[in-house]
Amino acid sequence: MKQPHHSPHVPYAAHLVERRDLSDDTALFRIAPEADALAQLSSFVPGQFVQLSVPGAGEIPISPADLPAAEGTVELCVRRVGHVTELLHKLEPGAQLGLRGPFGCGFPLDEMAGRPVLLLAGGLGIAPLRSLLMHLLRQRERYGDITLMYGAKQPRLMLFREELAALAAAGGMRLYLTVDFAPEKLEGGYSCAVGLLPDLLKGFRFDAASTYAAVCGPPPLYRCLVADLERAGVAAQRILLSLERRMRCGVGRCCHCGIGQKLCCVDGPVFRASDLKGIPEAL
Amino acid sequence: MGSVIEIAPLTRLEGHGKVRVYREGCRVERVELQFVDSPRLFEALLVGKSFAEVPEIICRICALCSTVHKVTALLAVEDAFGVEVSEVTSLTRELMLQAGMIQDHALHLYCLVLPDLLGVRGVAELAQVAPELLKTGLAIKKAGNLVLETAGGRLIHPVNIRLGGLGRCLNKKELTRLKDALEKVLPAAREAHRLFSTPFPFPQLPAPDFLALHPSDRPLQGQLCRMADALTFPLRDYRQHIEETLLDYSNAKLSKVHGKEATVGAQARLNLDPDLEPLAATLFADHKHELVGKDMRGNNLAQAIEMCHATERALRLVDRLIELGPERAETQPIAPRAATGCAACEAPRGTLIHSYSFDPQGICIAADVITPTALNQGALARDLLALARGMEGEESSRMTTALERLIRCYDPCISCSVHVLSL
Amino acid sequence: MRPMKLAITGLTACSGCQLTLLNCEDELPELLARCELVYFPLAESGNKLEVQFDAAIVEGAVSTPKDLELLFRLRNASKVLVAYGTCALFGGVAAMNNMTCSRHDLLQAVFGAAEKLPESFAPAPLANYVSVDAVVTGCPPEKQEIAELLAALAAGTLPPPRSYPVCTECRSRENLCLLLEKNELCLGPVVQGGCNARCPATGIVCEGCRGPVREANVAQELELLLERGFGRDEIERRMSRFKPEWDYGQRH
Amino acid sequence: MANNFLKTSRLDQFLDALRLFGELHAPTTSESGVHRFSLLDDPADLNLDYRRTQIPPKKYLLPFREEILHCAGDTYREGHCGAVDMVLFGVHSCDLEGIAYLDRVFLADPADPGYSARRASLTLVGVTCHPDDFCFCPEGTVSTACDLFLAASGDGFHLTSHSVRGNAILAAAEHLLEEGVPLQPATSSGLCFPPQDPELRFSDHPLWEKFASTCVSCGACSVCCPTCYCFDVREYPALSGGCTRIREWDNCLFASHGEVAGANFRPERLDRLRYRFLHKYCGFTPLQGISSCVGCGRCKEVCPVDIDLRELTVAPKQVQP
Ligand SMILES: Cc1cc2nc3c(=O)[nH]c(=O)nc-3n(C[C@H](O)[C@H](O)[C@H](O)COP(=O)(O)OP(=O)(O)OC[C@H]3O[C@@H](n4cnc5c(N)ncnc54)[C@H](O)[C@@H]3O)c2cc1C
Ligand code: SF4
Ligand code: SF4
Ligand code: SF4
Repeated sequence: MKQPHHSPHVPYAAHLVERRDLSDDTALFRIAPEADALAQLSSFVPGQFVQLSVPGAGEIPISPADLPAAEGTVELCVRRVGHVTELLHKLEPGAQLGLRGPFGCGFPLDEMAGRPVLLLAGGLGIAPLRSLLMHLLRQRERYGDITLMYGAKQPRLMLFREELAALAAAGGMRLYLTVDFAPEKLEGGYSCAVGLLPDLLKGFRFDAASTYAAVCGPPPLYRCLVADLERAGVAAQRILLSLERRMRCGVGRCCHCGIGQKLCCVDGPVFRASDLKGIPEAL
Repeated sequence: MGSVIEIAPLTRLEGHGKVRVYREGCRVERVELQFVDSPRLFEALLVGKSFAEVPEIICRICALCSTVHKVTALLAVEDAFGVEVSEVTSLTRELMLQAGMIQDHALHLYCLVLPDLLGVRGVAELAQVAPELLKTGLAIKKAGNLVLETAGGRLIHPVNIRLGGLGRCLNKKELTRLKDALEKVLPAAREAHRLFSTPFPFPQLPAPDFLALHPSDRPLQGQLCRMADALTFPLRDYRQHIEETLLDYSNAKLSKVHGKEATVGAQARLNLDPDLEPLAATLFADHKHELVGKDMRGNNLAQAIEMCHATERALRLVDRLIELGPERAETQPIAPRAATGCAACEAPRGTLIHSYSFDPQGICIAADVITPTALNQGALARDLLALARGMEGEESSRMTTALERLIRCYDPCISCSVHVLSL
Repeated sequence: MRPMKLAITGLTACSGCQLTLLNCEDELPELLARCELVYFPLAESGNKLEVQFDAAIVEGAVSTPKDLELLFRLRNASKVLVAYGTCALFGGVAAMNNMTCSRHDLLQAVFGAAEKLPESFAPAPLANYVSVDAVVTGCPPEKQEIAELLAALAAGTLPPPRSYPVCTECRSRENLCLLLEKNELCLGPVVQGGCNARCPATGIVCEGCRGPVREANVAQELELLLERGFGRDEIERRMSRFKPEWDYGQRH
Repeated sequence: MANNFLKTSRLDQFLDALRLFGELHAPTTSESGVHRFSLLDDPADLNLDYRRTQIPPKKYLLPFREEILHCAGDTYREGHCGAVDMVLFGVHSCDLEGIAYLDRVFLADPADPGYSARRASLTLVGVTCHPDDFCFCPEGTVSTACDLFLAASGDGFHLTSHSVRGNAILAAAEHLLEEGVPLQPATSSGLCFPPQDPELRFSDHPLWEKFASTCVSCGACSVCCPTCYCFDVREYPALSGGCTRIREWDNCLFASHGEVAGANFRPERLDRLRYRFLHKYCGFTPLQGISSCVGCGRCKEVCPVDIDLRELTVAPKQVQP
């Protein structure tokens, strides 16, 4: 829905309802935007992003980690890495924020309907995929098998552990977890491999010819996962990657987020691996 | 038993200093004034630099006085190489000196001295107890700053004034803006004397030996120094008249003029060269009995009067510059040669002397700077002792208050003073 | 809101940075309302050091044992330590000869054969001795930048950095390029912008008072200047005016 | 046919007529000798005999630094766009095409509010130019991306209107015009430098390395380019509470351009030069396949190390071993 009189620059008012620390540097922020913003968010497709303003620090692109608008709030899972996120992490519930969006292209849900979906998340990459997962599970009957493979550096950096385990236990999806190394003992009684995400994929049997793979994680992850997936038989058009770039406007003007001749903010952030072929700097 | 009262750090003045009062019982034995700014050794840094770099580097000796240091250095280098500058350049320089006077006096009087008069710690409390007065002071300062920034291209360490000319001339629009700003604060500058004519509630001090530049056709700049007892000497010979001694307890050197502790600054200027603009002249006439021949307790009042004078004079200069119109900014070409040049200006806190020697390529081989605070240091130490002695037996907190206030009367600038040299 | 407790002071410096703060006439009342100037000898009496400061704003280079002592005390007592101005950041003018002569020789040149030379070592940036949380560059800094910093501190953040050279603002202001058009020794291409190209705007070359820009192509600037007939000595003298050490081979 | 010829002797009167349509800005020369567009108070300041201004007219539409938002208390509000009716007189064809290109970027949905407000109040009057060695547009290029174009001819100008506003100007200046010999139709209009093959950016042309090591990242090329519009956005809190968000010209050759927390997608200057090449001559979504270079020659003239990316498009020379 378009708001005819609202300037594209001006964030809608929003406030912080609740924050939940997920790890040392990552927290889940539940944010309540004003009604007009919620109305805009009703068109949200998992994989799209919003521009979150933290007054005094600036604006950053963040992919919602849930399906916004459901309860009048949006969940953003944000890691503290620099200028804006630093201030965000200092805020208390009730703090004023700003929100614009959603922007960009999310996952091609209609196309994915009826197909098995393999979600591959590395580290913070779980945030946008959690949103996709919620959608898939909500419309469970619309999709084929759902599998989530999630890798983190260490057990304590594994986000949404309990939640994901519960979802898996409910039976709607298969869950595979892995950590790069495990200095502490794993608690919670669910299984978790030690190794890298591509190792998990290696032993995995699935219907590669019809599966859609959705990948999100740190840049180096993409390169090997795309190759592995293709080798396993997933066509490049069905490998969906959510990419991250520097963004200043979210609407295709500031020109920082170019990937080849495409702009991450309007053509992405979800790209098909096939569209990125021949763009050396993409991955 | 001997005891020592120490006031450290000295506050509400530029730089790092302290005072020690040595007492034997309640008798004051001696007073030590220490300037402990970290030495930056400018005179040594300048050696080996090209003549063109000298003014740009030396102005960084002190931020409060950067304009007057820059102008003095320009004049000294130009003196060495025989460069004459245009009228517009010269007027613009004077305009900046006057503006420096306005802003510096306003800062000192309203932000640093006024807290003494109202019995508060500093600007922060001042903003609470006397917000209007502080605002007035800041407004005057801002007008001076506007002139400095517009004419100098930058407020502190100005860039637009350079050897042989100007980077660019001010245009009519800018000058008109300056005129408006100065006119707006003239009434406040004129009234300032009322605040600072309250008598200083402490004992009388020894009569000073005033020193200032002899009036010339370029106000605040000159080639003759004049001492109160009619001793006048050409600047060129200043080394024969001013001698410096090193003190083992201070990073600044003590200067004496013919064995006397000279006193420079606003009070000295008004005593020696009362060539004032009309409003300031009236003020001076009204306050003559508090100033002429009087000790440094009157210096803040003298500064207030000078602030009015400088505002009027700056207005006149602006008018003249508008009348002349911008000239094509022709900077005079400079041909370096082996030479020594020297120049002096009246800085807000007194006479400032620069002297440089160059080799045939224009590389600096010697530099010497005598700052007003260095000149005043002897008189200040003498007055501190006199004041401390005059207050023997009084509570030491009252004494330290009095000593600090006396120091602020002198408006010392310690950064400058710790750069003194013999080569 | 609790006012911020501030320490503002200078080490080996000219007080220009502190004065710049006092020159923010328009912002000063607001500033005084939001900050408690617990330690600010330039403008306040009755200063205290035995306090936890929200921020210490320190001007000047470190060149004496006293400087160091004060710096350590402030570092220990402050949440945020700000290197305020070019001297604090790069050494500044006092350090210009660090690479060419010894401190002792300089002291002797000035204080002659005095019994006791003042204790002093080569002026160095704060970061050589303590960790620095925020910086404001410039000799002197721009008023706006210190006002921005204080406002950001009050808001619990820091101002976002700029990272373009003087040339960018200089061209945008439609100044005459002094390097290309007048063959003058301008350091604009390698110097941090943010001053709105103050000097070139008045027809004076950039003397580099804000220190190197993030990605200074020093080697190319050197080549450019050599090509234009300046001597290597002169170039190095000019480059080191505000920062003694440059890597003249650096291209990125 | 209506009168459409303006004698040079009546130019001053014509300028007065233009003032009816807004504040008149035109090419002048600054105190230090720089050509620029500025407010024309005195017609004597007009300098129509200029080659190119240092900064193109984009400065009126996309100021170097602009406060796009203010946040007081709780809510963000749009900054003041500062749009006033303005007539920009004496613009060369390349700059007109530059504006046309920016229009495609900033007026596309959702239109940029500041840009569109300023654009709507801007009247463009073009004029014939005389190319010099830096220009590389085809001789006689005439842009129609303006309200009115003045084609120099003999002792005056042929006026052609390209918009309703242009017609209104003609009507307002009717009394100053006379009949002239009919003009030849404009030869061409549009972008001068043909779109390039994106693959060229990975050519092994030896100039790439040379450019990467000599570019001083001064930013002049983008600042002065009529079609460079990359911007940075930064936010500054105010002492009195609230904050301001500004937008400022950026340059793709700066290290920060492709930087994110913890990584840089264009870490080397070479990567960034390639990015510039791609954006200038190949275009991004949705202007892919369109070159944005209008041939004004500014980048070449202002670059302190004489970088001209167009040289890369000639056949790659074999690198000497
Ligand atoms: C489409 C998209 C979705 C994202 N989703 C998430 C998410 O769900 N959770 C999360 O924690 N992070 C996410 N990020 C990354 C997040 O935007 C950055 O971590 C954040 O911008 C860092 O800003 P900063 O000011 O704290 O860091 P600084 O490094 O101080 O950044 C300064 C400025 O650089 C820009 N910047 C820095 N890093 C990035 C970046 N990676 N992407 C874009 N701009 C950047 C910002 O605009 C910021 O204002 C996403 C990025 C994109 C592009
Ligand atoms: S132009 Fe250069 S010297 Fe002048 S203020 Fe800016 S950085 Fe400093
Ligand atoms: S790339 Fe260069 S020549 Fe082309 S439009 Fe931009 S500045 Fe002009
Ligand atoms: S003008 Fe030249 S040197 Fe400057 S950034 Fe552009 S290409 Fe590099």
